[in-house]
Amino acid sequence: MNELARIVEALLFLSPEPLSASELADAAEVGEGEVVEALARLREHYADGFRGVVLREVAGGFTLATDPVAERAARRLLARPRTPPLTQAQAECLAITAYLQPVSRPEIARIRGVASESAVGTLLERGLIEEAGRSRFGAILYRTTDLFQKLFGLSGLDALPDPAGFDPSPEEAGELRERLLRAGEQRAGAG
Amino acid sequence: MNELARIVEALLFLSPEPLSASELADAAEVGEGEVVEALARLREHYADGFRGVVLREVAGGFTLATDPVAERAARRLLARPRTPPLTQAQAECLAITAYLQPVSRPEIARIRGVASESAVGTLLERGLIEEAGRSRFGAILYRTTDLFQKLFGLSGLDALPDPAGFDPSPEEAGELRERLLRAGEQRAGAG
Amino acid sequence: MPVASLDLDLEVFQGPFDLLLTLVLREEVDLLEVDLAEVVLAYVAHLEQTGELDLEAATEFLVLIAALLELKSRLMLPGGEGEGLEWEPHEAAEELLARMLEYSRYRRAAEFLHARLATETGFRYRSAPIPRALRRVSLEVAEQAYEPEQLGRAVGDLLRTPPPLDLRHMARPRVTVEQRLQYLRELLRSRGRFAFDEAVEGSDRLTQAITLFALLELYKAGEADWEQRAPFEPITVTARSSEGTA
Repeated sequence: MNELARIVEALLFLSPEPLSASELADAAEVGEGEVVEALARLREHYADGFRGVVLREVAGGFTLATDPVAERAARRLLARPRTPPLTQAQAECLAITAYLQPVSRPEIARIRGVASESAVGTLLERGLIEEAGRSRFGAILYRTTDLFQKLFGLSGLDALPDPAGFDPSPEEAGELRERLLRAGEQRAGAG
Repeated sequence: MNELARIVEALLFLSPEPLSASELADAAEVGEGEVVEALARLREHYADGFRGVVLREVAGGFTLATDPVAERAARRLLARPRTPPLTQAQAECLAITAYLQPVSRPEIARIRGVASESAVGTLLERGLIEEAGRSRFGAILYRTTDLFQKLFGLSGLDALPDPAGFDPSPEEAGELRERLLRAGEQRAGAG
Repeated sequence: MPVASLDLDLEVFQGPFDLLLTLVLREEVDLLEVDLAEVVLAYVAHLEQTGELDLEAATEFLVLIAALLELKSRLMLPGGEGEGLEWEPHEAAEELLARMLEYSRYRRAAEFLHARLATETGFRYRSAPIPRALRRVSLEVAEQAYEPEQLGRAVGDLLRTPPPLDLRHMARPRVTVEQRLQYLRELLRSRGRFAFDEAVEGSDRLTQAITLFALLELYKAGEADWEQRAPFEPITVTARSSEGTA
C-alpha cells in the first residue's frame, strides 16, 4: 500500500459519510486520477471474503463497512439490530418516492389508493426520505436521502432496477382483466 | 485471515471505545485464548507503517485508529465544517467568557439564567475556549484561546467591541461583571 | 376471507364484491347508483364479525374502494378535470385497470426493496465520533469565520434586565359563585323572570361564566328553570313557582 492509499484508507475510516473521489482528492491534495488508482489498490486489500471490513460504493461515494460475517457478533456487542424492517406500507411509499422523486404525498396516495401519512411520516423520521421543496400546487415534495442509498447498498439512484421490470407482463395484465370479467359472468350465470 | 480474526476486526472497526479481549470473546462466543490468537493475526495485518489504520493496545483494550500519515488530509477533510454558525447559547457563553475571562461555569450559568453545560462543552471541543485554572471555590475557570481570536479576526482581547455600544441601559453605572450577574439573577427569577 | 367474496346487500346490487366490480367494469351496474358508503360499512361489519384483520385483504379492499370512489367522483363531476375531459364509463373502467396495474408496479418494487434491505442488514457502518483532535480547526489554517459584533450584541442583550412578569391577565376572579347566586336569587324574587343577557350585562367573561355556573346551581337546587329555543338564542330564566317562596 503506498502513502496515498494509506491516507485514503484513513479518511474512509474517519468519515461518518461516504466520500467521493473528488472529496478524497481535495483532502489529500492530489489529482482525482491518483485517488482512483489508490482506491483500486485498497479494493485489492479489502477483497470480499477475506477481511472483516469491506470497501463499498454507496450513496455516490466510498465507505468502509463490516462484512456480514460479523453480523451476529456485532449484534451481541452493540445489543441492537441495525435497521428495523419496513412495513408493507412504508416499503411501498419508499419505492414510489425512490422511482418518482420528487413526489408529493397526494401523488403517493393516488398511486397506492390510500392516504399514506403515517408511513410517509415514519420514513421521514427514520431519515430515509426528506423534503425537497414544493410542487406548483403547494404540496410538499419528497425525495430519498443518502441514508436510504447507504442502507439499501445503492451506489446511486441509477443503481435501482428498471421499474418496468416490475410490471405485470401483457399476458398477466390481460389475465387480470379476463379473470374479473369471467368471475362476474359465472356469478351472473349462477345467480 | 480466519473467520474469527475477521470478526474481531469488524468489532474493533465498529466500536468507538477500546474493547478488551474478554469483551471480544463474549461477542464472538469463543474463548479468550482464541481471541488473543486472532488479535495476533490481526496485528500482522496492521503492522505499523503499512496501513492507514493501525491496531493499538491502550488502557482499556484494543482499538483501531488512523495512522499519523493521514493527519494533514484528515484535517483538511473534516476541519472545514468545524466552524458552523454559533447558536444563541454558544454566542452568549462565548461573549461572557471573552469579556469577563477568566470566568467559571457557575458564573456563566448565573448570568444567562440557565445551565450552560452543553454550550460550554461545544465551545471547549471546538477549541474556542480553554481551561484556565480554578477559582478560589474550586470551580474550573475558562478563557478564550488564540484560535478564538483568529476565528473572530481579533488582533487581541482589547479589540473586542465596546459593550457600551450594544448596551441598552447605559444609565446604569457599575462594573460589567456585576451588572451582568444582577441581570442574570433577575432572569433566573423570572424564569 | 378474500375481499372478492365480501357479501353485499345494496339497493342496486346483491352479491359478492368482485361481482359488483365486474359489473361496474362491464357497465352493467351504474356506478353512480352504487352507495359506496354501504360497501365500506359492509366491510367494517365483516371485520367486526370475524374479529380479525387480514392486512393483505384490507389493503386490497382499500385500493379497490378508493379507485371506485375516484371513478365515481369523476362521473359525478364531468369536465372537472378542466380540459373538457369527459369520462365515458368504459374509459373509467380502463382507468381503474390502469390504476391497478400501476399500483402493482410499486407493490413489486416494494418487495424488491424489502429483499434488498434484508441482504444489506449484514453490512454495518461505523458511527464513531471524529477523534477529539480533529473536532477543531487547527490554528495555522484558521481564517476569520465570525463577526466580533456578535459577541458585543450577546453581552448587550445579557445586560438587559428583563421586565417584571406581567400577571395582570392572571387576575383572580373578582366574583364568587356565592355572590352570583345571591344576585340571581334577588332577580328571581323581584322579577320572577328575566333574560340571562340582562343578568350579565356589562360584566367580563369570567363573571359571565361564574353567573352561568350559579344558574346551573339554582337549576340543580330546583329554584329556577331556564329555556333557550336554539343555540345562541337568548336564555330566559324563570322562578319555579313551588319553590319560589322558599
